[in-house]
Amino acid sequence: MKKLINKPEDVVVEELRGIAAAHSDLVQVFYEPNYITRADAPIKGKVALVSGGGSGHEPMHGGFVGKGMLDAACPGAVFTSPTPDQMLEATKAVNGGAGVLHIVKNYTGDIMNFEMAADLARGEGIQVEAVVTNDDVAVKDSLYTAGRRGVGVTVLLEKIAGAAAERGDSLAQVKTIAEQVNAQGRSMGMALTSCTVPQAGKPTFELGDDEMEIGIGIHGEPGRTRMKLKSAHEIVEIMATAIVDDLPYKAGDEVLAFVNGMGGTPLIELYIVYNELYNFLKGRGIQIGRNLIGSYITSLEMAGCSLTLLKLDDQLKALWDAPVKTPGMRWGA
Amino acid sequence: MKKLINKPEDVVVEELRGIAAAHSDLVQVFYEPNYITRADAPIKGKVALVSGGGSGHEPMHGGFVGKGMLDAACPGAVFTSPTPDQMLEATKAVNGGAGVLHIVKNYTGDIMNFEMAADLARGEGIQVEAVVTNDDVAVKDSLYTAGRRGVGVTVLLEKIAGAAAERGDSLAQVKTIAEQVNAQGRSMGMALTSCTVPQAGKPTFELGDDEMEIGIGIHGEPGRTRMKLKSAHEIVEIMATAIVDDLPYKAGDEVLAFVNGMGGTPLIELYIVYNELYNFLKGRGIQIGRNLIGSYITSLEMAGCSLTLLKLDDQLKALWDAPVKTPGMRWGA
Amino acid sequence: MTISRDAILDWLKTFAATINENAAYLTQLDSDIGDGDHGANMNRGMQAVLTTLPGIADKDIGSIFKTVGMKLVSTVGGASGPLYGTMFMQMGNATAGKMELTLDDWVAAMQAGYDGVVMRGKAQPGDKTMIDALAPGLNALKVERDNGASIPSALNASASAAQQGMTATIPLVARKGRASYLGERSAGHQDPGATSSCYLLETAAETWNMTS
Amino acid sequence: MTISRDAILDWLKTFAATINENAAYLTQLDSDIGDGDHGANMNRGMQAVLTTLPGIADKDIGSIFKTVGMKLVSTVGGASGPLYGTMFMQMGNATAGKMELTLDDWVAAMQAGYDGVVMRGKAQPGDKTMIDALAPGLNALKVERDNGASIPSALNASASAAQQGMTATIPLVARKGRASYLGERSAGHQDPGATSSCYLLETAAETWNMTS
Ligand SMILES: Nc1ncnc2c1ncn2[C@@H]1O[C@H](COP(=O)(O)OP(=O)(O)O)[C@@H](O)[C@H]1O
Ligand SMILES: Nc1ncnc2c1ncn2[C@@H]1O[C@H](COP(=O)(O)OP(=O)(O)O)[C@@H](O)[C@H]1O
Ligand SMILES: [Mg+2]
Ligand SMILES: [Mg+2]
Ligand SMILES: [Mg+2]
Ligand SMILES: [Mg+2]
Repeated sequence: MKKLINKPEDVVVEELRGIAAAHSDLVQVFYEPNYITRADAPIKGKVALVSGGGSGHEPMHGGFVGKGMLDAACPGAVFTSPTPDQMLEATKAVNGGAGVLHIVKNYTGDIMNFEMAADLARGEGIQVEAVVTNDDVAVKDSLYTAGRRGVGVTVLLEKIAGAAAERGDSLAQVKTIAEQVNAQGRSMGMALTSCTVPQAGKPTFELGDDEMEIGIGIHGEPGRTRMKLKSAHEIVEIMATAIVDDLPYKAGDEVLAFVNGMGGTPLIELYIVYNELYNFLKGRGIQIGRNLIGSYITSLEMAGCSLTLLKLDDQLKALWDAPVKTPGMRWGA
Repeated sequence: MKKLINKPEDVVVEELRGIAAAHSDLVQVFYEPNYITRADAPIKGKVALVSGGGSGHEPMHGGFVGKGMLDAACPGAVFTSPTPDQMLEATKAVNGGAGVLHIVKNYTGDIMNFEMAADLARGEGIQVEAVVTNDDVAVKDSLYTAGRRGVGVTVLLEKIAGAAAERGDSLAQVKTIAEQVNAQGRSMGMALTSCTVPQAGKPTFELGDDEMEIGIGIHGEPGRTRMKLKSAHEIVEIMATAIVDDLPYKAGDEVLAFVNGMGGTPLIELYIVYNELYNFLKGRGIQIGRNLIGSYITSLEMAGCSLTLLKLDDQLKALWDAPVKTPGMRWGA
Repeated sequence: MTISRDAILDWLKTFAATINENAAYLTQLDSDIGDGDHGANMNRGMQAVLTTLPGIADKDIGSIFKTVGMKLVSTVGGASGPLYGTMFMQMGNATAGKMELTLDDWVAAMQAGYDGVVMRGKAQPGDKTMIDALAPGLNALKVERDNGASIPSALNASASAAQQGMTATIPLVARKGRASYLGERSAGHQDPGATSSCYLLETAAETWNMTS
Repeated sequence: MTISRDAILDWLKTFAATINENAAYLTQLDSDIGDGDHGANMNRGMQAVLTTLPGIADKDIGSIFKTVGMKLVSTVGGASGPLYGTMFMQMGNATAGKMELTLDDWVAAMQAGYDGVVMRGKAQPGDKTMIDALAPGLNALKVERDNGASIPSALNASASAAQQGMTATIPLVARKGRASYLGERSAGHQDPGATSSCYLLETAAETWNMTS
């Protein structure tokens, strides 16, 4: 295992110390239980957004705390959803009296831990709602399974719902917008290499030199199919077709196109992928109204990428463009 | 070789097409010869900044073109400095009548190609000056060698000199500030893994599972020493000591601390490294006044990091904080 | 014959030791069809439980179980944290005030714990989860109890039923938890949570059959 | 006996073919002590030169060399682009207007090219660069010319001197170019630029000794 770390068991807390040392102007970091809040939290009268999940997906979620995005993030152990006491403390810390929205990715652990936290917070008189992201088209959706995973749409949702809360929307309104983003967004991911969970010490899965995994999640889980390595053109064709056909996205639609690196993928490759996605969507008459290119929801050092499309309307565009000032995403401020 | 690409020989042009498709609001991309300019270039009366170098270091330099930073960037083949005709065309395209500053990293090829371009541009009546970055303390400086490499300081210089040009400084003033940044900045890098040049098809060097290279450059060159893998704490100790002792940086100094990922390093590790650097500098009485954490000057998919320190004063801080709006660095706009 | 409070404490320690010894194995199972953290998760939780035990060793069994459950909830995270946490908290409710457990008490505790896991995780037997070790384990306990068996024989039957249940997860296609994302590819691998749950019942039999 | 314009064109084609065949080898040498692109750089440049040749085949040798030099400058990049480009441009200056070259003309061209490389790159013999193949190659040419040797014998002497110079770079510690960053670690590896420069003189001997 080759990582820039000290002890595997200290990875999360040392990362948090690094964030605290680097960004004290934007965020405040709390320990035991671990959570990160906006430096100026709680903001009276503003709906507060709390997200969280396992660590290893940086900058998500801690890097998205700040003006115009999240009020708090709860980092769990690597790839392990945080515990209810973290979400409870974070929820209490950022509650400004207008209610708190929990943004939860659809994983059994995340759902259960956030549910327990919400129950506890409600018990303390805080109004809590939750929105669950489940945008991964690689997973067959079914009533009898855990359903689809929440992946790339989570990043877009946190930005857009964060802007809605910032402009003063009510809890119900912010929740409605968040649900709209989830409903209009779809994603799919692929891996060229596995990642290595620090405490496991070896790669989660083994891939041949000429193989790739299609349909991976963000926790180093193997995907739906393993196949021979293909060109960027073919890879985008496979993933974008699955995404576009699922909603479906139609000619004339305007979308936000998000090309995400999994942590070990250099930007040069993401631009090559974006070029392919641009051509693919052009071929289908779908227009890219906004884009995001970079490593925003990662799986440690995994090489690979994910594609996310979000159908846009004027309101979503305005909320996307609104100022945001966080360690991991910043514009207009 | 596992990369998200099509043909190795098309990597650069397809990356450029991706940039053009993604950021037409910020930049304009030209082909044959290849260069990228600000969308609003040339800007009458403003000193123009032109940089360039081999591709594979993304977002540098193309990602730094835009308001408050570079006016143009010239991407060469992967790890190969661009050719004089690229710099000449770029220089002509962004010249707003107040002169053009070439920002050149100290490599034999970059120096020679930029010199030829400057001669040609001067022949066409354009006032051209050049600043050369050479901040890599891993290389022994000597009159009889090619001297030190230009690495991390280049990013900081492009931001700071870009802000000086944007506020209306003259060519001589911008050049003086750029030279000050280079003189007050030092860097060092290390690698956990090699990178693979697309057209070479295999790793530039081989490293054992328990080995790392200290003192690497940004072109996949091997470093000064190979050693057993160490903890983040020890790695930072080695590199930061070399940097701090070189200038030297002293107790009471205020610095900009830049922790840079080499392309395949996830953000979680960079924050752990930042935490170590923060503690190291605290131990020496050096205060971090500003910071930058992320993958800004990369070596394709290499895993590893570099550290850069820049001694600050009030003017440099103000120029650092000034608005910047480029694909790869953005704040205040 | 009953299960004393000390025997309960011994069991928790033995379970913690077993998890610790098998953490890498549980993580390996979870790497195959999950995200490679089940061993680390359970180990983090049970090590935290161990630090809590001295402070509650003089409490009743119900309080001990509840404290264990709360500790697991606040230290494990992931899917197993709320599931094991809820299980112990419900076992605590079912044994409130007791200083020792009869076989009936243990069956009631296990039933409450099992119901808690189902309530929390909404899995069915056959979904390839910890339920697939717990359900047969609980069932064997009840059958033995109804047949008037001794505690050791009931515990042994429950442990070996859990073990069979654990092994029987191998061919299953997962319908719950992270392994469900793999679809058909989840078949052919043993479920990590069923494995740790099997340890739970095995260590109970092992510890109490020696001490009781 | 002279070197005809057609022989010059043949040489350029043979040099391009040799670079193409040995591109991977040159890149490997450059990976060891540089950045692994010398083969790709030279190949990109010489392939571009090949496409230019038909359009200038009826020009004088000076114009052909100048065009080759400019093409290399605008397509190769890196260190080798300006160096090889300058070399050919200076060779072009030295042979302006000529339709064939005597041995004296070739020596003068090589001298001009060599001076251009030194002017541009400021390297000395022994710095572990292409200079270390070119300098002995040029020197051997001059010695042969002064001794009144035939063109074939002069070319052969120059090629084998270049080859010795190339091999002699192996033990050297680089003082110029990218390999200098490696310090002592650059010793024990053959310089890629010296290798491509050796090909340049070898293919000249090879081509012209057959055709002239
Ligand atoms: N809905 C559920 N009901 C019961 N058990 C479940 C459920 N979902 C997952 N599990 C159990 O949890 C185990 C995984 O635990 P763990 O790896 O610690 O959490 P995570 O899946 O969040 O990484 C699975 O092997 C399975 O036995
Ligand atoms: N200053 C110099 N003078 C002469 N030759 C040089 C000089 N610097 C480098 N070279 C030659 O250039 C070769 C490397 O060329 P290449 O790999 O194409 O460029 P780069 O080093 O920019 O990647 C070296 O092997 C060396 O022979
Ligand atoms: Mg997990
Ligand atoms: Mg090069
Ligand atoms: Mg798991
Ligand atoms: Mg090279």
